[in-house]
Amino acid sequence: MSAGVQQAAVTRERGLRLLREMLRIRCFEDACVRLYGELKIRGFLHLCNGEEAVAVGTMQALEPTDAVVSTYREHGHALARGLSMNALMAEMFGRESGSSHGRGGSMHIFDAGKLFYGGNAIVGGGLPLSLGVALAQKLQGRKSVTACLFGDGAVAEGEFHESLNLAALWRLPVLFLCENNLYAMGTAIERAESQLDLPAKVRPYGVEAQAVDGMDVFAVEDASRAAVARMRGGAGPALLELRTYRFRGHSMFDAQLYRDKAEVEAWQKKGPLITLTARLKAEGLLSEDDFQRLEREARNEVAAAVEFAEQAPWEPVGQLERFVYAERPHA
Amino acid sequence: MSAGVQQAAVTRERGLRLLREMLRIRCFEDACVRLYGELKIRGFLHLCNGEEAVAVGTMQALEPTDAVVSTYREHGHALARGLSMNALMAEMFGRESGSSHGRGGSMHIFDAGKLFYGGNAIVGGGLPLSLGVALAQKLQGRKSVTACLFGDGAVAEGEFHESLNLAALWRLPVLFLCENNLYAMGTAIERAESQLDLPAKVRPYGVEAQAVDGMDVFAVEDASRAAVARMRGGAGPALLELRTYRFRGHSMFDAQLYRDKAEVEAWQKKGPLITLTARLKAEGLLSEDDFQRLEREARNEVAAAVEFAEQAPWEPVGQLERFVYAERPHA
Amino acid sequence: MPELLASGAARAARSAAPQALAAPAHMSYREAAREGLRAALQADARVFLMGEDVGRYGGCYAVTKGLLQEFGPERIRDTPLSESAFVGAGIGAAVAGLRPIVEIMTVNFSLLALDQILNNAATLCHMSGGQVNVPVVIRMATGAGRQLAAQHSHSLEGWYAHIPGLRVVTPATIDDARFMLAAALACPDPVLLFEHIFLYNMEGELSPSLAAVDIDHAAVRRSGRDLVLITYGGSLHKCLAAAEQLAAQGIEAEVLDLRTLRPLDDAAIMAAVRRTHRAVIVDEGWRSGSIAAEVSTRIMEQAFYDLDAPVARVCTVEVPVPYPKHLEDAALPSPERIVQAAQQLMSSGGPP
Amino acid sequence: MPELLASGAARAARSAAPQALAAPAHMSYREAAREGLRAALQADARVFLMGEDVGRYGGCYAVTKGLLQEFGPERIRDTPLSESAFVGAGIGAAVAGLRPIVEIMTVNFSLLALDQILNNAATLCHMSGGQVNVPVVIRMATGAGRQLAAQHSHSLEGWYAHIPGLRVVTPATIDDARFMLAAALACPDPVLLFEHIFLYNMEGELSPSLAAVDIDHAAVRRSGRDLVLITYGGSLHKCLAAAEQLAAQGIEAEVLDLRTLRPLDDAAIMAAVRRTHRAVIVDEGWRSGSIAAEVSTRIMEQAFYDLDAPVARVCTVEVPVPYPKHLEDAALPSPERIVQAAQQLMSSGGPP
Ligand SMILES: Cc1ncc(C[n+]2csc(CCOP(=O)(O)OP(=O)(O)O)c2C)c(N)n1
Ligand SMILES: Cc1ncc(C[n+]2csc(CCOP(=O)(O)OP(=O)(O)O)c2C)c(N)n1
Ligand SMILES: [Mg+2]
Ligand SMILES: [Mg+2]
Repeated sequence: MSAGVQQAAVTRERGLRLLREMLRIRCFEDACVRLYGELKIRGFLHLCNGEEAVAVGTMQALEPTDAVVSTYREHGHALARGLSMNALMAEMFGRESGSSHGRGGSMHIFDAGKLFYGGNAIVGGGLPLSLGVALAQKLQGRKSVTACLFGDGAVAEGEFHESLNLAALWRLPVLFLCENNLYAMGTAIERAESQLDLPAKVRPYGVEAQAVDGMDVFAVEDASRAAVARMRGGAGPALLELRTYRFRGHSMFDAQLYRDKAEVEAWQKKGPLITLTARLKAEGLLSEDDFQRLEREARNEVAAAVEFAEQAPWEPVGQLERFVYAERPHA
Repeated sequence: MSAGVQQAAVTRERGLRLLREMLRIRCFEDACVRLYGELKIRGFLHLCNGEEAVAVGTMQALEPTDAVVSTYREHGHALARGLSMNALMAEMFGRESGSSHGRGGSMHIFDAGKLFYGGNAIVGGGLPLSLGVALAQKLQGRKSVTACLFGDGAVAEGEFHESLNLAALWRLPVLFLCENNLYAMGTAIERAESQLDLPAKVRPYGVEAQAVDGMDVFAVEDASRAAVARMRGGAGPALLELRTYRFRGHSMFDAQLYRDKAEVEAWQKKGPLITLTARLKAEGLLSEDDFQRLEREARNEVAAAVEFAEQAPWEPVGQLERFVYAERPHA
Repeated sequence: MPELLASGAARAARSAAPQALAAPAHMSYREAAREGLRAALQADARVFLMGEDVGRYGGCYAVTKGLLQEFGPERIRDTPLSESAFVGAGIGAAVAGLRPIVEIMTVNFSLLALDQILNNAATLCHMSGGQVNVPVVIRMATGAGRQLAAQHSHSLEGWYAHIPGLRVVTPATIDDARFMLAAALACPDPVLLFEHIFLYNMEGELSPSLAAVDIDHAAVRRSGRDLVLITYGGSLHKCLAAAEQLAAQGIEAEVLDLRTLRPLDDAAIMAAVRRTHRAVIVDEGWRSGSIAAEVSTRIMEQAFYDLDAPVARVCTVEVPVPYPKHLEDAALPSPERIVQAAQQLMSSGGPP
Repeated sequence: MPELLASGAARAARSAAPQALAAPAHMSYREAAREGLRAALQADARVFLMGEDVGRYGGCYAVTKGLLQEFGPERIRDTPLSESAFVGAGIGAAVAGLRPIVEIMTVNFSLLALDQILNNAATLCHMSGGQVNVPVVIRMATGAGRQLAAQHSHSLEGWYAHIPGLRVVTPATIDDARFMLAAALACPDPVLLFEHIFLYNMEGELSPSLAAVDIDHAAVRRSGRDLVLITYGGSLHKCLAAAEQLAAQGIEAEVLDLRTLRPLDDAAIMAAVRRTHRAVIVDEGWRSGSIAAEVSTRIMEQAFYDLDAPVARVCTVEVPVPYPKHLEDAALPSPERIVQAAQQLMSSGGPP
């Protein structure tokens, strides 16, 4: 699918690095399920099981000076971007040590230092924002790009159209990353989009676009790096459609009446972790011991993050009205 | 430009009918300019001089059971749709006998009996409305269509995108009529759209689309009839891009700093009335006498409408709070 | 379906429709809302429902579960994520003779459709000089309290009540959840219907032999001579709880459920003030510019000399709603904050 | 331009910027607003302006005429008709370190960007736990009075004042038109700046040697002992005219210009009420849910016992604004309606 993209070699180092990142995400998400059951995490919780290759592959292509704008299904993006897992888990718990001071929860993870600008629970709401971040990068004469993640559901929103047009018109360095998991809540993409070939829809805007196997982390990384390289060279915005699947329900309240178990199972067989592990093993780049170790490390890191979150302080109620207006002196 | 469209014969009867309609519109608009100067008409006034062929050509294709949704630049559409010129002029004056009871003025001409649903001053605001009218037509099992007029400026709005997708997805009988006069106020389309070939942008939605010479009333009529016929046969929505030009300023407040006089003059030479008259004369279908008579008739009709409006009553101030909620008993 | 909707048949279908339940029934607010939808769909072939995930998913709060199976995809229409387009389509369908019920999942997403609601739904009747009516019902979930954080916890129903041309209703009881929709559909004007997310799981009895409610009048939900708690929607139940606590302290609070935020039932509000001479308004909107401000101001204007003390408000603190439970609880009106406001009110003012 | 904006250079550019005019000058409100924009663009290279027709057209109310020629297309950016996208882009650019001024032609079109304004501009700071500030200024024309009919005559600034996280300012004088923008840009929070369409042609003197104004305080525009007219924006001048008429009848009205609708300057409001004991609030929003209701309610809450009569409101009648002049005039606040309200107020109540 990613025809024409330069493919980087699959080495042991690269394979293990990507696998490690994906395992961290999977373990984090699985822990969230358990903690939701224990009422430690509340509110809406959207997990990205099945979509780890998208998070890890795309984030590989970015430098620390690039920016990221994400959605409510952003744990994976945040972890792959390098946000602290402790701060993330504390945010899930709503504690003061959380990445957003506990104010945001699962849907609103921020880290200004990492140029990770949320965590947006309005479908499509991050798209216009990403234009502005990219405009600032451009006007400030930097070679940075802004990666904007959104789901297939967002494509039907007016903001998608407005944002693509403006990005193309002004040649803003936005890398649009559409995480197409085939469903927006219970609405299959066939019932939401008159055009299922997203790149075909997007190219007439003057946006370079390409579909990528979102279950193959190497393909995702290669395509992302290629797009970012073109953009740093002065090309306009680009879009990648990352074809993936969400293994769990939309949120913790989803009875999944709208899809067959068989469909889920078929996709699980194509899962990004299973296929990556199998490939690395087949190519002799990963042993079962390696895998066990990586998984153990991920589990330990998550356990430590849970412990950190459990111990983290609650913000005093007396501070309720903080953060409505800026506190820091204005530069 | 309208390749593939069946061309109806250009007869004297047809030529005169179209010319008459276009002259009525031109005379109406010119009278409005004068009346604005006399302070009889107030508020925002948007004239369609130069765009008469679009109004007349498209409306020819509709039956009385078809519906129309328009914009603030809608005098021509309303006249061509068969609304009473008296009621229209009284509306300009804000009189009780106006087509909207005087409440709407130039931007909000309505005639429910003629299924003419406004007159909308929010750019793009009529697009979603037209979906619903078409949905009702479809669910009621009628073979009717809804014509939705909008400008090139509306194409950048999110509602354009949402509406095209939904119309295509649900195969709603909406005939999207984009009146491309190259400017949205002072913004040339090159500074608003990353893609200038509108049909190319629209086809991926699954909407049949075609550009038409909007200065040629025959071409506009032929293309409109062809599209409507396809839609009555069960085809999904269609879009016509009607390439035209606005001879006057955007509204009465426009200093026209954004375009050259020469550009305007060049377009005026291609004007729909000049070219139609010349062609009919060249083909021996119209004499100078015919033309004089048609123009006189149009002038007389407009003069009578002005007289009607002058005499029409003002609504009593005591009725200020009418029409906020429905008055008629509800069926 | 097309045949059913064709002229004449609509009325026939309506008269043949099953009657509302006559026997009392124990049900949840969610079930009552669903029964209201079912009854409306059965009663009038012009009625259809559209919105995000109303069909296959069964509604984001499971209100519409089963309706797709019962009424089919023409009348239970899943829409793409295009709030402006499908709300506008509902308005257009209403203009053209249908009776659409449009569901916006929650009020939080209604901002994307606000232009259609204000500049079309609320305005077409006026701009057309009364020719065009817009009998659309737009239903949305509203409110906070489930730790959904800043973007998913708005209470903007009071804000919508600012707009002439709209009617705004807020069912707070099982009866209203069951029957307000029919009254809204019978209204020739656009009606926004807000269901508080916290009520869906509430259970209760449907009043026996009730077959309809109006959407014009406020309702006294509890009598009391000492002060009146004026409220609506999700806050009603907080007020009733507060009234119980106050009663234990010897303070008898009347509880007035506004039910409809536009137009407000001034007569009922002033009657309550004249009975009790003291009022607390409880509302989940942010305090500044809340509907509570409007009610307070009308009392000032119409019943100033009946007041023994200034009218008080208990609203949401002016902060985007925070995620952690202790902070969310502190931000929202609570029985405790209501009791406190009532106590303060009782100890202030009084006849000279 | 890229070089100018690069780190460090911004501050240099600012300190090198020409100083504000020191000498008094006669100018229109439109010119004052333009001078404010010019000064802001000169003072800080991070400032840029974007919106529909701000460049080549010169602004729909001719405020920005000439700025494109002076500052070039990178800093005076014409946008497509995409309110949500370019307002969101302004928010994003502010987050990323610039100081955007976004122009929405008129408040009527701001509904299309409301999600961005409420759910992003007003909320990012909170949701991020204070990490992300949004120093964007969004300016719009507001108000009625030019026969623009129902969709083009909204006064929604009071509505925006409901939203925590925003600041809302309403310059009503030449001085404020000239200098409020700088104060708004200096503020680290999102500021909405509303200019009433009727003021653009108003002429007057810029106060001599004025170089800055704050956006925190209301201002007494006329002194008077008998009652206070509380207002802002376009209605200020109607209040001043009404005060003149009242003075001729022996009634001395103070006129308080709120200037900022969020946060309201409670201290100034209560001080005025304590001086005069009677208040009329004048506001071009629709009456129900107007900012006038909020002001009235705060007076109820904070100065009830200082009132000699209930606070009155003069607002826009609750009808979408009609096109004909006689009906539009009747719908909007007018000096006549203000005088009448004041007279009624003077003849009611009073010390027992
Ligand atoms: C504007 C808006 N409308 C509706 C919702 C409710 N909602 C939350 S997520 C979602 C589905 C989005 O699907 P998609 O964009 O494909 O992302 P995914 O959840 O599949 O990752 C919906 C409808 C919302 N948050 N925002
Ligand atoms: C949503 C919205 N934004 C801005 C405006 C102000 N405005 C009125 S007409 C117009 C230009 C529209 O251009 P186009 O759609 O091409 O139609 P034309 O006037 O050329 O017929 C603008 C910007 C508006 N009415 N609505
Ligand atoms: Mg999806
Ligand atoms: Mg145009």
